[in-house]
Amino acid sequence: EPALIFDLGGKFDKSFNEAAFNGAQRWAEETGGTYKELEMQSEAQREQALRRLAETGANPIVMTGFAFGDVLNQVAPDYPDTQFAIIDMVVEQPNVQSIVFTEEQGSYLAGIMAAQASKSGTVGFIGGMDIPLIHKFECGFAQGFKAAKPDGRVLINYTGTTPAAWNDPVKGGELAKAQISQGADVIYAAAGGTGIGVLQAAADGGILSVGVDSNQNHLHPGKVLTSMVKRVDNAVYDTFTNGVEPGVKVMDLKAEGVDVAIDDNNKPLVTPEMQAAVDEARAKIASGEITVHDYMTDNACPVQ
Amino acid sequence: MTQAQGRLETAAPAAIELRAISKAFGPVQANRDIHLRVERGTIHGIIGENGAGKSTLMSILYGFYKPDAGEILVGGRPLTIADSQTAIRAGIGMVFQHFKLVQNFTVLENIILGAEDGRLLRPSLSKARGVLRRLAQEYELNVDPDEVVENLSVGHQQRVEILKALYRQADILILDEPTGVLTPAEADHLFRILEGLRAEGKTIILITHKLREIMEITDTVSVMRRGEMVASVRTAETSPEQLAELMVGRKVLLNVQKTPATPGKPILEIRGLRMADAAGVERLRGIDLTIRAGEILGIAGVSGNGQTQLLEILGGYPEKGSTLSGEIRMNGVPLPVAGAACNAAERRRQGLGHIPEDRQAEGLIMDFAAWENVAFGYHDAPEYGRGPLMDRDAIRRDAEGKIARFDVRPPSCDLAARNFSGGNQQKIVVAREIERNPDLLLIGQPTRGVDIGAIEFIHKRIVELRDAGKAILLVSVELDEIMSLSDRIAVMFDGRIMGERLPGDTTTGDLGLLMAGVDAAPQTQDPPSREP
Amino acid sequence: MEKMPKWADVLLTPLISLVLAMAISALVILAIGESPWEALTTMIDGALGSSYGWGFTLYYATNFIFTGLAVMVAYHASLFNIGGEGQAAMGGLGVALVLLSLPLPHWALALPAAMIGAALFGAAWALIPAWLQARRGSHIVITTIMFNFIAAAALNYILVNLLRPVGSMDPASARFPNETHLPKLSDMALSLGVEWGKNTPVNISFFVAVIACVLVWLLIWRSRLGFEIRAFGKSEPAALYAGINPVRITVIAMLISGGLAGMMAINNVMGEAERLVLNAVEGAGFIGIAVALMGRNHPLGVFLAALLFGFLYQGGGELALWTSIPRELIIVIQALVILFTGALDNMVRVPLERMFMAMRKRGA
Amino acid sequence: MDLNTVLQILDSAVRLMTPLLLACLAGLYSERAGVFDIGLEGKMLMAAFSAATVAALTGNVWLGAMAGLLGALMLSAVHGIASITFRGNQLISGVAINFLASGLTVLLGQKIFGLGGRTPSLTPGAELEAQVGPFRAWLSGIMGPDTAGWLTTTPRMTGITLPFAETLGNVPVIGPLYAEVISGHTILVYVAFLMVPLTWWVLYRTRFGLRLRAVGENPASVDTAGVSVTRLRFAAVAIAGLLCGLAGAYLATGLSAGFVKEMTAGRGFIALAALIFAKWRPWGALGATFLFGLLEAVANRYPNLDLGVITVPSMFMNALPYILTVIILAGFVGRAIPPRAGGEPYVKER
Ligand SMILES: Nc1ncnc2c1ncn2[C@@H]1O[C@H](COP(=O)(O)OP(=O)(O)OP(=O)(O)O)[C@@H](O)[C@H]1O
Ligand SMILES: Nc1ncnc2c1ncn2[C@@H]1O[C@H](COP(=O)(O)OP(=O)(O)OP(=O)(O)O)[C@@H](O)[C@H]1O
Ligand SMILES: [Mg+2]
Ligand SMILES: [Mg+2]
Repeated sequence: EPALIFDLGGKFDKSFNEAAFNGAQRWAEETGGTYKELEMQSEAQREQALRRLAETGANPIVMTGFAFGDVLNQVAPDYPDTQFAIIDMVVEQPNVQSIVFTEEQGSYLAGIMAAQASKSGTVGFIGGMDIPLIHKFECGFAQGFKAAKPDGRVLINYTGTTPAAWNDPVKGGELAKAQISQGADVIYAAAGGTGIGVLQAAADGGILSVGVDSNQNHLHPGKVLTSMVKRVDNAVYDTFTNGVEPGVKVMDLKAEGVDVAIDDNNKPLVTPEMQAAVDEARAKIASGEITVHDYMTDNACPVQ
Repeated sequence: MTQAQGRLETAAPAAIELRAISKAFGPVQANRDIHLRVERGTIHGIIGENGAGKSTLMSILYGFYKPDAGEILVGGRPLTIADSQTAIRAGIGMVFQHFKLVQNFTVLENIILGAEDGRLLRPSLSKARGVLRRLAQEYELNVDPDEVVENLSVGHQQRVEILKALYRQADILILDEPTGVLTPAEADHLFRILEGLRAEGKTIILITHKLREIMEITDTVSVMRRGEMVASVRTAETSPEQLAELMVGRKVLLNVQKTPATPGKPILEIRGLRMADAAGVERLRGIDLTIRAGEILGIAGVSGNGQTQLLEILGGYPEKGSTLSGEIRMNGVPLPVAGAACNAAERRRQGLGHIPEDRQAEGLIMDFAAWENVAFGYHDAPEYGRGPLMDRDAIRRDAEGKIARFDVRPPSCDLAARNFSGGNQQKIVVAREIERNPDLLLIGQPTRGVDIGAIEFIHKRIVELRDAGKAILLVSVELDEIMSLSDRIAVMFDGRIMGERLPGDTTTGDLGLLMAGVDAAPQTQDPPSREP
Repeated sequence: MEKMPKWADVLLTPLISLVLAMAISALVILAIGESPWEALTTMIDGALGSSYGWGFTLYYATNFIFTGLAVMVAYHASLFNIGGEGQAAMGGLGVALVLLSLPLPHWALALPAAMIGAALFGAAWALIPAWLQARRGSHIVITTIMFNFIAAAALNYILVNLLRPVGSMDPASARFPNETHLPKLSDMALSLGVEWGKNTPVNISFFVAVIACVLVWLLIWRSRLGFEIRAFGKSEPAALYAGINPVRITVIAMLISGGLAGMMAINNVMGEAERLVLNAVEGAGFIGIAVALMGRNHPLGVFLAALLFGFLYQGGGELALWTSIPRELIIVIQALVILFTGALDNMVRVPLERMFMAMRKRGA
Repeated sequence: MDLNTVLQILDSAVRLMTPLLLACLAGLYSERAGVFDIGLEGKMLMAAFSAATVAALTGNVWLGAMAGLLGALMLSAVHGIASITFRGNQLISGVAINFLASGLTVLLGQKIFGLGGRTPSLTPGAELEAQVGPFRAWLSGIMGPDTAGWLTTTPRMTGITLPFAETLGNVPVIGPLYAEVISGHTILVYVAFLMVPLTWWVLYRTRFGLRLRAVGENPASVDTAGVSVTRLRFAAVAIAGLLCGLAGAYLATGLSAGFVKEMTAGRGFIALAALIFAKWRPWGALGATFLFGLLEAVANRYPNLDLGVITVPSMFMNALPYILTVIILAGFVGRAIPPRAGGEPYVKER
């Protein structure tokens, strides 16, 4: 029986925990199987949860979030017969599969689309808590945008420095309004619950927004340009179905790990040129013609 | 009840009649089966030791407390006084021992509070202004209606309280110890007003400790002791001695026995001490005083004329934010008047003892056990512990001795200070400070809230300390206490020493004038005599 | 003279309050359509049913002992320290800096060094609110709350920009050297030949916390300084009269308080995570308030209340892990416990006092 | 910085200050009556949740707002019972209320919507329709589909364009100021601003205000004047609840469209600091909350303040309101004297 552990944000975080949950649900519905799931309550529980699941015989065990990396490194050797998969972090153990996403690539595509959709030449990025992971999204987005509009401008805001930064839609909305007033006409939100306020303010303000992690296009049909989806659901689904292959699994554009979502809700917004630009960039990234810089490698972003 | 009460009964319904009133606060039985009858158009005095239950009884009448049992008749009709609103409607007004004024409201706002005429203030205020002007003329109760209460003197605050009652058209006026805070002249003025009110047919209940006042103004008087009403008599048919005996339950020596003082070298010298409080108001305006070994210097004065500040400065803890200047020497050594070096603990090490004016707020930690309070202020003393730790056994042994020698009742080390009666609380403080054998003892209001028996005892110990060659500074608002205990008397008024007198050479009238800021004998005033 | 016996005051009242809080909690559980009985058994089983559960319960309790003692010491000086959260977070920074910068060869050396670092940083974070309260009269409740926010921001900055190893996504410091890892209670039990609490985070800090209880007891009830703190807390005018300097006592009490809160970091940061992560305190600073109040501001009470909250935390965690009850239920239970034992204390106490008075009257 | 930027920042400041102002005035009533209230945060959160929940279930924001008031009022009642009736510690009661709100909102939200404590977004769409549908159907049965439809299609508050905003817009300075900053907010913003003079008037011009201030300074004076201290304090605590209710409703249904867990994000504490800064006065509250709103608006607009020599990092800018609060409290605006009886339960008999 497989198991899934969610990080502290909880499985309804409208973000990657929820995506993981959706993947597990899909697997359960399709196969009729059952799986165990756990939500973290505190830092100290990480190890507890891992061990408890391993001891009850769950296999494979999938966990979401970089915060598990450290603990998994300690726990995995104790259960050589159990297979683990960790999302968003690299853990080098023989029985661990590390699944990482190239958020910068997806964000790059979102940047391209934003550049096409923007009339003012100014777009915005709103991040949640000011941590490196979110800078990765920011940097990819900026690269894509600048590639299409080299003299355009990206406005950047972070909501805060406490966990409250993930749950402050009021502040998110206000930041979006501030960016709108500075001319931004597409805003990319990578801010958890705060992002709901950003998308709302963008819709109210008559501009476009870009959702994150899950497909959020439906939240404001016709007003969300696209969503940078991170197919955590696919990763979970695959792992549940096929088991764990130890090593690092990079869920990049090529592997359809990240992408920009295009569906009925945003079809009318996606012009043929935009579609063409995205397709071209996607192909070039896949072929290696374009490399999107990953902020995490050197804590710096080539464009600003 | 008593024969005396029987004689008081007349045909007309009494203004107030209390029947079998009882009231307990937790384990304390404050009032027990009280009967009282007050005739219309009379002034009725109530006396009794502190804690006898006078204020409680009156607060019940005013609806502030609810009685546990008993019945109240107003104008002959039974009335359940559930709250003060009922009492006010029944024409009862009360001036509390501790005023119930809002300090940062104006006089006018305080007067209308709770007696407004409508939802909006403006009409009430203008109406009250008119009524106030009329009352002020009628009763000579002048106060500025727009002054903020905290800027008024205590006497004026009391006027506001009386005006509050009159504004509510009180027919029955209760005054709880009104003269404790007044100069003799102010007290006389108050009595004239009360007489005027009586002439109009109003009924007045007057609580006081001062037998002289009872004899002077009341028509009838009741005596309370330990929560019970022990007698009600016509004033004309009794005497101060009889009343005192009724109060305490035994014969009392009203005078202190002491030999003449033999002053030695100066212990405390104060020169040009000035102090302005945090708000910049000058509280002390140049104090010069000398106290010698083996003498008691009494400082008389209405409270609020700088005595508190003087004691605090000498005690080493001047008011926060105040500015000080001048010179203080103890045993010839100059003491810092301000700054970090000016510290009560340091003063104690230099041989100062201090019985503070307010034992409950300053002298004791009410929640600490008796033994802890015995160490309070001296908790750094080497005999009370080793290094940073305290030696409980040593302290308790010491405390047990003090409690025994000072006859503190109950003689329990572990009882919290809060659970001792006022007199016994004071004995703990006095024992702690006197037994340290200080060179200089500051005493503020040593017998406030203390029963007559304990007063005798405390006075005796103070005189003994003097006879042991120590210097004593005694501050008291009780002129009788000052007169009988002091070897020399200084009168404070408005932050100054108005004059010095020897107890044998002066009268209460003379002192009263000084206390009011009038110097009847200018020859001794300037410069203030420094030599005894 | 006392209204009721001491045991009734210190034991019966909180116990009844606790039962009331639990009863209301049961109603809440019913309201969300779950079974209170099942919830209770899951909690008890998960927290106390095995040495494993105990290992976690004691681990959480260790955190709460430190923060509870911190609130308690300040409370005796009549200061309401709501800043335990920020002080504990800063204590974590102190631990991390010490362990990452000093080459400490053995945990026996690392522990005292880390304790000093933790206490110093925690105390420093309490110093400014204390000083502002003493000198400027700025309300310590507000300033300590603000300092919680500021600590979070500062820590975020430091972790992300200064302490994070390059290339790591995780806003966390590097791992502390292996030599500095604290012995776990399970290891200690194993060396005695007993298998106890395998893989639980409870570590030697628990004993440090117990010692801290004793030391705080000595401080408050047996030392001259404690005498001054208590006297000042009961009555500031009296303290002035006795020559106790209010500024000094306020600052000292808050330094001790902040130091104790900071010391929590030896448990969660050094003992459990073995590195400094973002938001490592996880609300233990606030729980400390409840712990101190429930413990009647006595170290023994704090110890017992910390156990209770450790139980609630671990039991509640198990509840959320294995049932469909959301973890927020624990927060509600905590709120109710605080409400009933802290704020609605008189609701239970007054009738009890009446009862005892009536009994005494009848007996007399 | 051109005029337009200034106006936009001011506009943002007005929105951001509104919940602070309402909460601050709530605290003002309560504390002026002698009841300290650090539970403003919790009450706001509860109100935000109740408002968003009912708005999401009925599609009617005004019903939502009423529910918000009720939610906050319930917690006020808890505070009143604990600190007035049972004379408990007001700070502890406040702490408990904050915990209670933070737990209950998610617990109930999860129970009702199953969205992890979030309510559905209050914008017309499938998510909302799923909730409102049954209610509308039920309502149609009672009052017909037209009325029901009309009643259930205002899930959130919309801005009000004040009269002449368009025509005046061309007048220099004043025009844009009126059109951009003053006009176009939701009704609760105007309510909040009107509460300031109203509060002043109630406090200083009415009998109720006189008694309220008196009970916070010296409850015994009120008691001996024959007015019930308990009733007055309960009234004050209730008014505080109502104002917190408005603040919460504004957060969830005016400023954003729906509830997200912990969405008050510390605003109750900032309001409390503003109250002290305001020295417990209504006009001061306006000034203090405007300052905080302005600070946040500026930090939003200039996330990395470039001062030429150094660039202030965003983390610092985000913490700025808290740092400033401490600096303000440190007495650079003079010592604030709280109501004298504040924090003390009124005890007649020991
Ligand atoms: N609010 C109260 N709570 C508890 N006990 C009280 C309260 N008020 C008075 N007592 C107690 O009741 C008793 C009677 O007090 P009361 O104030 O009536 O005495 P009193 O005769 O007015 O004394 P004083 O001369 O000091 O004014 C005292 O033992 C006192 O400690
Ligand atoms: N404007 C108001 N807002 C909220 N509550 C109020 C308001 N005015 C009065 N109250 C509440 O209603 C209670 C009754 O007030 P009101 O002023 O009507 O008293 P009343 O019945 O006229 O009594 P009194 O005879 O003392 O004047 C007050 O104590 C207060 O608690
Ligand atoms: Mg009295
Ligand atoms: Mg009326």
